[in-house]
Amino acid sequence: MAGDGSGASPAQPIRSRRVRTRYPARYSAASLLWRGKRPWPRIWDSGDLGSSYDAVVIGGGVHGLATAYYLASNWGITNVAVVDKGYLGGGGSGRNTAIVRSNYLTPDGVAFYDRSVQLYERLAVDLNLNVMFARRGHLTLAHSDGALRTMRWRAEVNKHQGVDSDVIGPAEIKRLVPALDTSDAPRYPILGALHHPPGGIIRHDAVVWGYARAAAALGVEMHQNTEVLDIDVAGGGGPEGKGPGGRVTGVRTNRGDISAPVVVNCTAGWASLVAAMAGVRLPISTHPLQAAVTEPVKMFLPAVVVSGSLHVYVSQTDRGELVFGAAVDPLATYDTGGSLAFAEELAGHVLQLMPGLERMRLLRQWSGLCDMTPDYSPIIGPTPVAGFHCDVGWGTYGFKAAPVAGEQLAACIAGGQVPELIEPFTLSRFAEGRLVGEKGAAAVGH
Amino acid sequence: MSPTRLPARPGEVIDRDRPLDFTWNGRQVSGFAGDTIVSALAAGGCRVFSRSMKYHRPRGILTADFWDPNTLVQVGDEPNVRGGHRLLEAGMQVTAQNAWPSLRFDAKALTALGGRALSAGFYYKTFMRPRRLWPLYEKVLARFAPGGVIDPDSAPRRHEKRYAHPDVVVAGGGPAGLAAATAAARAGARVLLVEHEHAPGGHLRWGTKRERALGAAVADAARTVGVEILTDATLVGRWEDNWLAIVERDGAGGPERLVKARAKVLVAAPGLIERPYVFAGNDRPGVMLSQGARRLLNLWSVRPGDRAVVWSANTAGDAAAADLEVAGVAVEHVDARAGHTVVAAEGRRGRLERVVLSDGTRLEADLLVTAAGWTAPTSLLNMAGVRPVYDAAAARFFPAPPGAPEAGTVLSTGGVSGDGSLDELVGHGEATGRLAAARAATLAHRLQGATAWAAPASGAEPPFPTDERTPLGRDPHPELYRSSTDGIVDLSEDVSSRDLRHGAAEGFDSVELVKRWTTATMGSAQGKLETVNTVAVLAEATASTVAEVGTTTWRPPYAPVTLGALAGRMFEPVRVSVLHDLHVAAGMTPIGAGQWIRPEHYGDPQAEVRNVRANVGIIDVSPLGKLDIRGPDATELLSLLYVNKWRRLAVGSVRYGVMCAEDGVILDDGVTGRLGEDHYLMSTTSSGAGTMEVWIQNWLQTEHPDWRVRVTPVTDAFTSVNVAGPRSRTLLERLVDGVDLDPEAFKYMQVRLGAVAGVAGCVMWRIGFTGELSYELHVPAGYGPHVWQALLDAGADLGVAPFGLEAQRIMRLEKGHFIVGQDTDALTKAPTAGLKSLIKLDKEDFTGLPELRWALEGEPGAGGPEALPRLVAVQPTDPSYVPPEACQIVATGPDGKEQIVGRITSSRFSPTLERSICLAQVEATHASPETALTVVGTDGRRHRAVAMPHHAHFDPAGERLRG
Amino acid sequence: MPEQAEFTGPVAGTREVSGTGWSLRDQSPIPKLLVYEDFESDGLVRGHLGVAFGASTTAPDGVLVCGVRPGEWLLLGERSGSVPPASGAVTVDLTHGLAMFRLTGPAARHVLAAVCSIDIAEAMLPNGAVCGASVARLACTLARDDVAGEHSYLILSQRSAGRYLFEALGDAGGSRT
Amino acid sequence: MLLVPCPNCGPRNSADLTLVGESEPRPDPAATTPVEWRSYLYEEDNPAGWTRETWYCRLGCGRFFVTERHRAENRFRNPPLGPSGEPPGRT
Repeated sequence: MAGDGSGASPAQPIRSRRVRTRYPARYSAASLLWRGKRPWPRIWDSGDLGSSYDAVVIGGGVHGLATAYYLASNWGITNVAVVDKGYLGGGGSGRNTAIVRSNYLTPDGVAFYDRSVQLYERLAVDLNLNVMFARRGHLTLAHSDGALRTMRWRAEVNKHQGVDSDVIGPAEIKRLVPALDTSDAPRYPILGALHHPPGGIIRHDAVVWGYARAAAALGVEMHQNTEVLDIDVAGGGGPEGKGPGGRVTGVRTNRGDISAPVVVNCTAGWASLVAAMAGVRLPISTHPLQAAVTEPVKMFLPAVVVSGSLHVYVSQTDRGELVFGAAVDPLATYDTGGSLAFAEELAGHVLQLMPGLERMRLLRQWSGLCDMTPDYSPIIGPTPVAGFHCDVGWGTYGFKAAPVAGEQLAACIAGGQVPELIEPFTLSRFAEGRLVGEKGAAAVGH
Repeated sequence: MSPTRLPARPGEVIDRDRPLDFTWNGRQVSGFAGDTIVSALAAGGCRVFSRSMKYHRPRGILTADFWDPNTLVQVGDEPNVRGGHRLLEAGMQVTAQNAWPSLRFDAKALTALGGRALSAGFYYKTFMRPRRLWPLYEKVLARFAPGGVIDPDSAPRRHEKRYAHPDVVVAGGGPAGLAAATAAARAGARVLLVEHEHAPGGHLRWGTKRERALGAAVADAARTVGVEILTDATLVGRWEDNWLAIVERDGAGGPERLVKARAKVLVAAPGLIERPYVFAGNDRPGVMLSQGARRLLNLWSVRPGDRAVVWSANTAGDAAAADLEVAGVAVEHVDARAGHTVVAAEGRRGRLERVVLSDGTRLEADLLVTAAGWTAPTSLLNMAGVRPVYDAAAARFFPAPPGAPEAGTVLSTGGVSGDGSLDELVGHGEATGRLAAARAATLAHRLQGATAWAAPASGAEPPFPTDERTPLGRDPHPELYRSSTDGIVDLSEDVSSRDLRHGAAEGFDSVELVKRWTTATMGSAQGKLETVNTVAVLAEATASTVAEVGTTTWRPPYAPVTLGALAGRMFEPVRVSVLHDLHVAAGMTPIGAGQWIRPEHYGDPQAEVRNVRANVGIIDVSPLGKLDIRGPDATELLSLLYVNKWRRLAVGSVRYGVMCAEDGVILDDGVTGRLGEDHYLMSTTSSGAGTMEVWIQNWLQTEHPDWRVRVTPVTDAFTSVNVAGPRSRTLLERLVDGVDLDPEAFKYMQVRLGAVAGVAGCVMWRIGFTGELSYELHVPAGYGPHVWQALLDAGADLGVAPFGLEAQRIMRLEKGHFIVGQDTDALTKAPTAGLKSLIKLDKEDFTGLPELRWALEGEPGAGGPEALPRLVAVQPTDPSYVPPEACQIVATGPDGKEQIVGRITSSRFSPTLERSICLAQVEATHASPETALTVVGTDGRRHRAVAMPHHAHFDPAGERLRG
Repeated sequence: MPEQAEFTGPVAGTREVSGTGWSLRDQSPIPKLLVYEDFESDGLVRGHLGVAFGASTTAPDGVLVCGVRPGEWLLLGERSGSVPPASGAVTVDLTHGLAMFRLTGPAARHVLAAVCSIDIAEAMLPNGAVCGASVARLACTLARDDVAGEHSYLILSQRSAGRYLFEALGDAGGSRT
Repeated sequence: MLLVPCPNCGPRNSADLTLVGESEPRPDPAATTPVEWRSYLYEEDNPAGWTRETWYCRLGCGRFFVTERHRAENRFRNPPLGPSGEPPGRT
């Protein structure tokens, strides 16, 4: 019931000029055999940093690259630079657990993520790079009647929006994932689950590379090791002409200054810091989210399994590894050193779900940074500084939204209007007190 | 296969008097106690232990230790066992992994194909079309997944953990580590030494006679001074303030144990890991590192070959050549320092036959031993923020620039920090141990002084000593990473140097990118063998240097840890009422509610409802949160916490209140009674009890520290029992002392103190969630069972019976009472729940006041109350249809499309009204009484329903509870 | 109290378990009184009771006075009048609200170290020390109270979790050394 | 596991405490504006550097206290004075 429909009128890509991508070499099985051992052309090229662009995207992760790609492919805006202080896909894009799903709670959220799943489904073909989307099916387990109620809430909203979700019982869960303990012996027995067949996993790095390669083929420039040090704003009410009421004019980087009428903040983990450079204060607190992977074993886990109340999600990759994630660390920090407590908690909870896995070994753990907003929903679209757009605050679910966020933000920048799909997620909702109800899914369930 | 066990040799670790039988791929074989799986198999002539992940090439022994990428095996139902480390046990069933379809199958076709198309990242470039076939491709790819087999039904074992707080932890029991531990212990520190292998001594264990003797001596010295030595244990991680994770393996493959240690000083002495060399055929069985050859020979008396080429760039390689000659192996010693390099290892069917050198020389051999240099395992130091720095002259990374003192509480010694003679290494270790102990003493003094309950620290704080150790030297070493030919860089991932070079050419030209593209360093040893070669190949491909490319981030754990060890015994606190055993005896069906286990019902919840409505029932509501609030400013506090007013509540009365967060969202609700002028008992929801205590303390301590009020959680101090039903007063009259139960003397919403069944100090308040005449008794918990039984006994003729949570939920729904968190959610502001009249905007302050003011009065540009959804009672037209909770309510919107306008938040079949009843949140436009609503069932069918005028479906005037 | 009403403790069945070098006993029926510092005159109660946060002392009548939080004391034992709370103090009877177990013996420290994350070495938790700690992931108050020179700890938790705590401690006692 | 310098207990495992959040004064509820109030409710400085924050010593002394932490390096400074009047130490 959030989102009162006020604000900008719906803006779909009205005058989309779809541009044909010209790859230096197309990928296919035939070309793979034909080329044999000869090396392939570069997947993207980065020349010298220019002094002016039509748009500068800060952050070479999956969101920034998708935005640049759709600006170029859907709107013909190709004089775009993507700048990243490290390497492409080195932030959250390369650290997440690569789960894709659309079984959200609010109609706004469901519509948004459903569009993302649709885009993901054809991404391999669109980008001519196999992103290996494996539609395994997605199970969110309920261990209490409150959680079961929330699952049904999500399922019913999903169904209304035409998204395939349903609540299933322990017998059906056991049939889908035999390794799960569906008896009533565990401390938190499995009472049911939200089953979402379209959900699955994807090769996250491939999505990054696919967008980068396709954007590069359209003329977008990728500049790695290029750190934004400041953002130039004129006419704003704050110090140095920054802040609300101002207009962005460019960015300063460690490799030189760039003038640009449009600057897009597509960072995760540094969203507050980049926004502060333009004089914009965000409702964001940055927390590490940890993940871990086990040694590989032969396939035994056919679906993505999530337990909200046990704070764990697990899937098995094509390589046979189990990939785990957990809830965000409650300690707000920019430190990605991770913690032992995470691994302990995670292992404990996984073994509650699947006691037979105790001999599996954790091989590696890592963490990424998540920008958490008060309503567990992102901040997309314009800010009080004209020309400065945000695509931030993605919390723990940014990866699954990248295609739709990039597509819609590109439409917002190029079309000059806030598209309907992202209208509920603009920054202004906080000052106006109209938060998005996704938090309900996380907070309800006593 | 021919047996290769040598006659008994000095220094061997096997017990030839204890032969052990086991099976290898179903075949009966044997070894000795003290053997590892690999040494026993090698002694029996086994040369191929696995097939490689991608190309299915045969693989043999490389390092003969934990990190060997080629000897991971399945043991019974345990996958990925380190065959080079796990000790042999009788009856082990060992099978090869990745042998698909079998270990002996010569996968020529695959290998040939691999050469052309299975280059790194090939899967990203194909299988895109047709889209619908991808799932099929994916299934085939998944069959190539490496690793063993897990049995999800294997029986769980008991795991445990422990904590430790040593002064000094030494990671690594080689000569330097042992010397450090001994010196630290001598200086008075409590020392824990963690050794990865099965015995301390490090590389001295497989060294010369003199080295073995020294190793034994330093280990003995450490034990003598009281160092706690954990063997077959690994320090797997280091986090802030030296929080350490140590995994103790149980030698025999039993459950591992996790030790969580808070060390004051950590000494990292992990030694060095030998690095493979990259050349054509470097993964062929028979190509071995010098450490591997020496371990096989000197620990287990296994001769690794008959005719060996030893290609050596250092003394370790020279020693291997000498050891092999002593064992009767024909050795060709090729000196890398003289510029000779290996370019190919050739052979057939998984056997090495000849070695090709850079000058074209071809040497017949069945064993090639390489000694190309070392990798410093700086993981632990990296986790402490130390960046590894490359030294080209020594051809390896070091944890710090030459001679840099180590400033903090993480020190390093031994091979990881430099080279030297054994005496120099031991001397550096001792100096490190003394420094560690002295720094730990300073920190212990500070910690004792700062910790409120610690014994007072005696004397002045000892100074935190500076690092005045003489740094270890650095031996020059040639930079040997890749030959002029391409070979396998990562053996566990089957990544070749060509893959890396092509990856760099395609644009994956930083170490992190090429790692992701090729998966190099992502395998079982997590880069310990592969990282530096990966970096070197990339440096070569991008015309830069090893130093410029830098190394990848080492991530914990240092060695893999079983999930069982990490989990330990499950510690999930469970809370039960003192009446729990009585409920069990009464046949309760339990339900988990947060940490609590409660009776959901005792057989028939509908009958329990009818009994309460007709007679009298008792329910255990002990989990209800209770806070004792005392002091002159107690009223002030209540006024701040609740949206309603409290100043006029008379002593002896109770009042219902709602608390909101600062955003106006309903946080909790409950009843609070005034027991005395400055004394209240507050109740909260069961699930909110803990949160509300902290919430209240936060307001008191941070916003109003001057208020004179004490808040004490007393939830568990009372057994809370609600006695409900028309005959409840009759029942209580038989048991209560000191309280006049007359309806005029003890009215609805009043509180009294008195005795029940002889138990004094009971708080009674006359309230009821069920809508019946009812009394809530709060009895000192230790006497709860007594009172509960007394109620059942005294009321037998009145039809008294216990009722559970489910009956209570039905009755509260009949009465239209909402449950916070079920009928409200994280965005539900107080006006939604029909609390408009309760909210007193004229109060000076209460939590959430501004938001509630704007919600009720409107603010510029916002909707005001009409924008908020409403909680309404709903009755389906079909009285037998109970819509499942969370079903959606829809209506046709202005665009003609069906829109969601609300949802059912609670629903039950009411035995009292004999029809279905609901609460629902709906948009205000659909909330008026008599509005026709459409409820969508879970099967998609539409059901008609109607919004009701009151929340209460039953007795809306409340005559029964006031009776 | 009525004659027929027996105090029911948190533990079902046997109220004492033991292993090699340790024993664990349920002492929940012992009276427990929470005493707060006086509103009006700061330090009055502290002066009266004689110990600060983090420490304990045994009063002449045998009551153990524990400084459980700053300005808060827990008085454990049947008071015979020698330690009345100061006149201005707020007191709350928590006899029924807390479970209390005594872990005793030469191996007691080892047992506790398996489930308690704070440093319980001699210098860090000497006899008489009182602290708040997580024991088996449960918020507890820990008081070191040696008996006849033998290591002994009083461990107090919410009463409702007492049964869980008792079992967790007993299990820890069975761990390998 | 970070050690947090509790002014009463001394250094404790961070798991024993709760980080409440950035310390920010509460606007006067009678006079505040929606923009000011919601800035207080929702906006954060969230710096990758030093910030003042409130902690709750959940398992220890039960007290709320304010300290400064570097959010990129997880170091504390200006720790409040301990019960003995000395700053709690850190290891």
